[in-house]
Amino acid sequence: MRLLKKSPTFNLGKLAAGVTAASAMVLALGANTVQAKKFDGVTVNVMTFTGPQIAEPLQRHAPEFKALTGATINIITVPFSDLYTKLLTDFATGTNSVDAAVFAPQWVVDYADPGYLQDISANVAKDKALEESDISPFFRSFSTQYKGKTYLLTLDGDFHMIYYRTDVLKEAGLAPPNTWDEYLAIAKAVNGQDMNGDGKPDYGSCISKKRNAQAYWAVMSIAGGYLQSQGTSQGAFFDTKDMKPLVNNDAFAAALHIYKETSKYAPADEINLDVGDTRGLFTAGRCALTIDWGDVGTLAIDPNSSKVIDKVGAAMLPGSTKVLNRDTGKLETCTATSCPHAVDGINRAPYAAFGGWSGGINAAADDKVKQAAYEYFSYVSQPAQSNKDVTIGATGFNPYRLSQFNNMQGWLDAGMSKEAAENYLGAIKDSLNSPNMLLDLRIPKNQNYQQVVLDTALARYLAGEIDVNQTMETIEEGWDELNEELGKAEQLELYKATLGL
Amino acid sequence: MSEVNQAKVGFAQRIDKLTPQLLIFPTVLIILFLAIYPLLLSAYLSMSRFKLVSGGFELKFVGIYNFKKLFSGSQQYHFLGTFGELLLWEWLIIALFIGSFCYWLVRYFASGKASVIGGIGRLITALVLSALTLLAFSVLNGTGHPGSLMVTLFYVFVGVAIQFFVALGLALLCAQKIRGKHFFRMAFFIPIMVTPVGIAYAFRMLMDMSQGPFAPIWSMFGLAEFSWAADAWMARWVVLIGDSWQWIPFLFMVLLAAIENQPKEQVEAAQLDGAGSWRVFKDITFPSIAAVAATAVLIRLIEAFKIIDLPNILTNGGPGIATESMTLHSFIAWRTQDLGGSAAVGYSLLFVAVVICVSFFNFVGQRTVAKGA
Amino acid sequence: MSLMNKSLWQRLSEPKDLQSMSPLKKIFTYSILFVWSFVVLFPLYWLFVTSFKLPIQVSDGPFYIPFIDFEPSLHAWKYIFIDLGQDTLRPYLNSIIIASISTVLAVFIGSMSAYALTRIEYKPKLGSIVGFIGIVALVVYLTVTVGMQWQLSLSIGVALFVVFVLAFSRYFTRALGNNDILFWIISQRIMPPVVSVLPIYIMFQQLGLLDTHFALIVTYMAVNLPIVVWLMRDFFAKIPVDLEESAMLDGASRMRVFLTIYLPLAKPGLAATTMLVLILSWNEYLLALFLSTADAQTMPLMVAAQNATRGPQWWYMSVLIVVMVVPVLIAAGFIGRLINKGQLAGAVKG
Amino acid sequence: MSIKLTGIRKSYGSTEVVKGVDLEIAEGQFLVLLGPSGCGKTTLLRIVAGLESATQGEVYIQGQEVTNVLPKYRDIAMVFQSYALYPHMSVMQNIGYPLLLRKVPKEERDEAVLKAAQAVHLEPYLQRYPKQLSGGQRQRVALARAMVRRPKLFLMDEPLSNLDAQLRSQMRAELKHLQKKLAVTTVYVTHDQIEAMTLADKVAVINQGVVQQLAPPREIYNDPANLFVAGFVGSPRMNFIRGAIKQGIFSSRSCEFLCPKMADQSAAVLGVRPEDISIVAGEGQIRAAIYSIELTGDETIVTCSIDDEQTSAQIVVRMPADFESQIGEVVSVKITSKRVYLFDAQSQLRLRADGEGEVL
Repeated sequence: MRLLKKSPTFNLGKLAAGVTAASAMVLALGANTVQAKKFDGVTVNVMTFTGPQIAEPLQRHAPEFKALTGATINIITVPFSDLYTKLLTDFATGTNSVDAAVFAPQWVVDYADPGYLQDISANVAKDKALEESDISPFFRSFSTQYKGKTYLLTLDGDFHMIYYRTDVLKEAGLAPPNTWDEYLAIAKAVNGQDMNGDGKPDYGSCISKKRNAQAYWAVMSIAGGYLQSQGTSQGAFFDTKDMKPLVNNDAFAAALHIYKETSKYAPADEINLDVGDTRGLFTAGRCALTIDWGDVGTLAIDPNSSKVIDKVGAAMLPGSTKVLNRDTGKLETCTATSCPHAVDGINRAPYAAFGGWSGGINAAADDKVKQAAYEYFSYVSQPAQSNKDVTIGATGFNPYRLSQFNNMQGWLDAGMSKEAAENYLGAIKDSLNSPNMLLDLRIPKNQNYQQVVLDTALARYLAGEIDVNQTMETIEEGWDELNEELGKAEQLELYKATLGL
Repeated sequence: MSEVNQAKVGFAQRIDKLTPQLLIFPTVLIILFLAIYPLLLSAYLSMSRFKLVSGGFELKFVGIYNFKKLFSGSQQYHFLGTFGELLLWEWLIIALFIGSFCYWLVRYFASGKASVIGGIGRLITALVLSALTLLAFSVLNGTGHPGSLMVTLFYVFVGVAIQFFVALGLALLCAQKIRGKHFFRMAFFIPIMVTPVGIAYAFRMLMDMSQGPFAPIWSMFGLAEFSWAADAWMARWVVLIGDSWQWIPFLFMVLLAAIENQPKEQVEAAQLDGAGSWRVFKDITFPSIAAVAATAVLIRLIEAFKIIDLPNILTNGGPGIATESMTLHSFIAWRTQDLGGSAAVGYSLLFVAVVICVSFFNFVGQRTVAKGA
Repeated sequence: MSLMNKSLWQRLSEPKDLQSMSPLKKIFTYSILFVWSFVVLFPLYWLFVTSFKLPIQVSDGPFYIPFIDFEPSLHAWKYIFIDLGQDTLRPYLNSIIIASISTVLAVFIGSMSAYALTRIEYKPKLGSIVGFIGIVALVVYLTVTVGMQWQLSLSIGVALFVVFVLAFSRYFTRALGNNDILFWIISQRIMPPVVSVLPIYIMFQQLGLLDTHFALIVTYMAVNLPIVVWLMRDFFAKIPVDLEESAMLDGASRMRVFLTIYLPLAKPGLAATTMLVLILSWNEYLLALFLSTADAQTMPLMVAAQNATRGPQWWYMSVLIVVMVVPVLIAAGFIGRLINKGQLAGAVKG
Repeated sequence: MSIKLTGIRKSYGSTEVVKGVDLEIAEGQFLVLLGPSGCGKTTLLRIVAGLESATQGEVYIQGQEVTNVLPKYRDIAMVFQSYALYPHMSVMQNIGYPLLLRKVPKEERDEAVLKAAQAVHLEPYLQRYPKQLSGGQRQRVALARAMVRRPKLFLMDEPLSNLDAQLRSQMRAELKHLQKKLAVTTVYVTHDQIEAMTLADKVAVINQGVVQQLAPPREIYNDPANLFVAGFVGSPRMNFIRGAIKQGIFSSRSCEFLCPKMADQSAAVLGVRPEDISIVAGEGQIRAAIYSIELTGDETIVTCSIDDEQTSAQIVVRMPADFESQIGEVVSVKITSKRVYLFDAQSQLRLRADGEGEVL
């Protein structure tokens, strides 16, 4: 803008700025009695995706935080699909217009490795108000740490569960599904019934299958039970021996088959539904089953949009009675050795898809700004704020603190019935406590593995362009190519690290 | 004239002499900085891999790797498409097409007016058209699936053709003596004012078979449980409808202005001579608006190659990759930091678009200009 | 010759006279026009009513007419204009500032070149062009890679170019013509924005101008210049050369001729071009997405942003799209008036 | 083909352009509609063609009412002022287009085109496009296109107005010749009174949407019905002097003229053509001062100022080529012919002596 400074209009602008500054000073003098605060004059630009979810609570807490500390929190929002690139471009080109951001913990590898993110291990250790021990261990470690250091603060707990319509299943005399075959059977049995009293037939199952959206998480939720049986550290994406993708075997084929089969009991345009659409359908009472994150639980009690208040049950992701033998690539029936964590012969691997929105701080920001940013995230995450936020559907925040699972009162205040709350929180607790939890992929360029290769192949599979075997070959080939490109050994090392090996 | 004045004149003259440069320099400079320089940088980008390194990023030169991937590597299905087995009759039609391109070339060289540049230009045009014909037949037949290249060409050619004819029809109707001309004119112009992102969302609402405004009609026809989004061709057509809705107004306005500007007496002379409406249109109106129409179509062609918002928002490129245009292809690669791949797709698009637009400009546009006026 | 005995078919299919339409044609014309009006207006109507719907009314299937089959609510309008307040007005204002300034600049600069390309013959030497590109590359290299201050490298570049032209230009003989320049300008429009957005981003980042109005204004201006040059050239070409010559004999400079004769005479064309460019910059999404973060964010970004993880917020989105159309409609109303006035016809026919 | 117009009126919005015109043209006649621009003559022609519909009144062709018949059924050819040539067609195609529309076979068509082209001397230009032709050539293409299909009626809208003077007189002769040869009824619109005089069998002088006089050219010239016709026809135009008639004498400040048979009139105009007056050495009726002298070659046009009620009124005198004088010289002008016209200044109508055609 230096070029423009000579122009008279710019001088006018300067004059105006001067006047504003002067009047601001007068105001400040008038308000002299107020004590100077820690972060007076500090402005923190926090980027996240456009609300109301996630952005809404962040915006709501900003004035409170300013009153407390004097720091101005400026929430900048961009569309979800552009957040990753936008942040990366900002960091990588040294623009650094963003001081802190709330994003997916999966991305931490891409951001932390080149040193864009601030290591906040020390802050967390000192921070009493945060009550870190109250945060569920999974969200404390997977969602925040990378290579042993803490880079993020958890604001939200996310993993996949299934939701079912208690009334519909009860009427049909069916129990919630334990295996994916049961899931299909239920979907088939209730499909075509009128589930919301509008006289129109509704659907057995609604799963977001839209391309470039959230489809690739759902397929891993199905595949998890077939792929991973030896506990969290076994991993379900690659063989930890040689980084061989686990996508071309009978287990994955079975998952693909089920994934496509659910479409038979789904809306015709399921292939074009993203998770927002399926949530809308489910809360409008049009689906009996769905796979989703914790959000559905709170959205279902929102009287503005929900027709299924107190008619929703949540459960851990179903599993399988057969699991993959990684040596042969074939499915084998569960035994005590092959499925040490199986219950009633059913192996489940609840999928920590996405992992929950977390806040990270730009390492290149000023120290004072970094400090303010940390304290802001801490403030939002503290039980006083968070325990209320997680019960509101519009926040997009899902429970991640032990106190949130154990203290029922907040949920009852939010309008859930006791039964529903127990069921909902129980499902979350069960998933979180599972020793066979399936971790999301968190190696460099995981976006390319999942959002590009896996997602595109799935979309083509659903569209009928390629069959099961071609799909699996395509994914394997694509992942192998990425491995080669990025260095197979390094990727394997990092993959093992995320699994705690 | 006094001395002072002469000095003034001298100065003014010098300024006046510089005016030609002053007039054109801003444009040239702006385009150099904001078009040529990015273009060169992108060229380098398309031949490199983007890598994040400590404190910044690094571009690793990889030569034509990114292009190879698109044309014969793991992204071939995505860019060119999946090839089907060609049947004999399909080969014959392809041969016919290629033969006619060759004939066109030969005729040019035999005409005696051939120049080196003209020859090279036509050769490139013929080669690209032949290659596209072959590609079109291999990916559009029963067993093949078109990639983003062919999908883009579908949007461009079919879309622009439909938009042109609808716009022409509307313009002809509106050029008559009708009541409420101003209303129709204004109304028909509105869609272009709506932001493409908004149009895409609006069409998502409208095309919803169960909640959209036409839902009762769909269910009347028993189509409530039918989804256009699950069918590749239906989805492409829906994207095309949205695109047409947005862009018909542009062609409509240009053609309407052209029709209203044509000399009235020519039409009257033809009417006196006994020409009916169709003859008047074919023999008088159309030739007189052909030059304007060619320019408008060329502008539209250029914009059509860049279609992104509609497929991105309506279907995210699905089902499969059925509705993915090249710009969307490039954009998706961009989003996952595959900058090299993204730039390679962009450059391929640039090449195809330039060849087609330049060919259109030289072989269709110029002809109408030469004949008209 | 039976002039008066028309058959029924003739009565229906032929007009009474040339100023009117035959009954059949009338029916055909008006029915098509009304059908198309519906096609054009219905999506907008739907957006409009959706902006007054509650989420539950949207998801419960189609409701058409407020008060009759659903109770309209102002909740979405309230959210956009009161709850978001400043966050809506800022992008709105940004859009207005960026679109209008960049349009005016693009139209003015583009018309200048269009006029020059119709009336002045240029013969740029191939050698000068190559030299110029080399110097531009050098400036960019010095700024981006070596990290020199851009003001400094730019002045070095300008100095070098002047020296270069003065010293060597007479040795170059191969020259291009106006049509080459024109086509070169137009061809810049073919480039898809995804290809150029990263380099542009880096450039503005180096200049420290990211997320400013300036960056978007300059970019939109550059993107739209080719269209302006192209369209305006046609309009200028239609203005008789006599007018220019007579003004020049009266003592007007070229610049003055351009400003006082060509621009006013080409008003209809200028209006149409302005309209188109205004619409293009008003609605642009991709470049805005990358070049702005918060301060310079424009409306299309805001519309796109209403697609949240909970699904598109149709009601908010509808409000935004509707309020986004309004300024353009108003502008079109004003500008549209100019388009119909055939001032040129008057000048030519006397 | 004969044409009859009865009570034709035409309005555009609230402005009435044609105000009740009755006209009749006999078969084979050449009718010229003469009038200043904007008088409604072109509109009248377009109504005959069917390009415009009359607001009121009827059009008859060959005795049949065609008021609401489309132009294509009227079998009319028209030559437009702008020629309305099709720019994308060659001369050959332009001329042949009406035949093409009538689905005339190609050989026959080509033959007819060639014949028409020959008639207007266009054979060498058949392959050219209109923009490669000169104004006169274009005009001839338009003419050829009009006559190629041998219509029963020719309509021409100022076809010669875009040509230079020499070409115009040449084309005039050709037109007249062609029209007589083809014997096609022709309606011709012009504001040029020389064209009207030379071409017409009958002239209809039109002003402000009303036919002022319909008569053969000679009669229009010699016996104008009113002030407008008198002034419009003739070049240089008729001289008018304002005054009053009292007891058989027309008198104004600069002029006295005896008209014994005329009734008294308080405001009258005396009109006399330039060739009917002369500057004389002796006594004349008009006193005037010489204002300008123009030598045209075979004669001298002298403009003189007279002291009239209107300030700076002028009269024009035609004098032999050898006339010499000085600007400013006061001379007397004498009326040398019996062709002197008197008009009522109010109604503008011709004043005639009771029972007689002549003034004197």
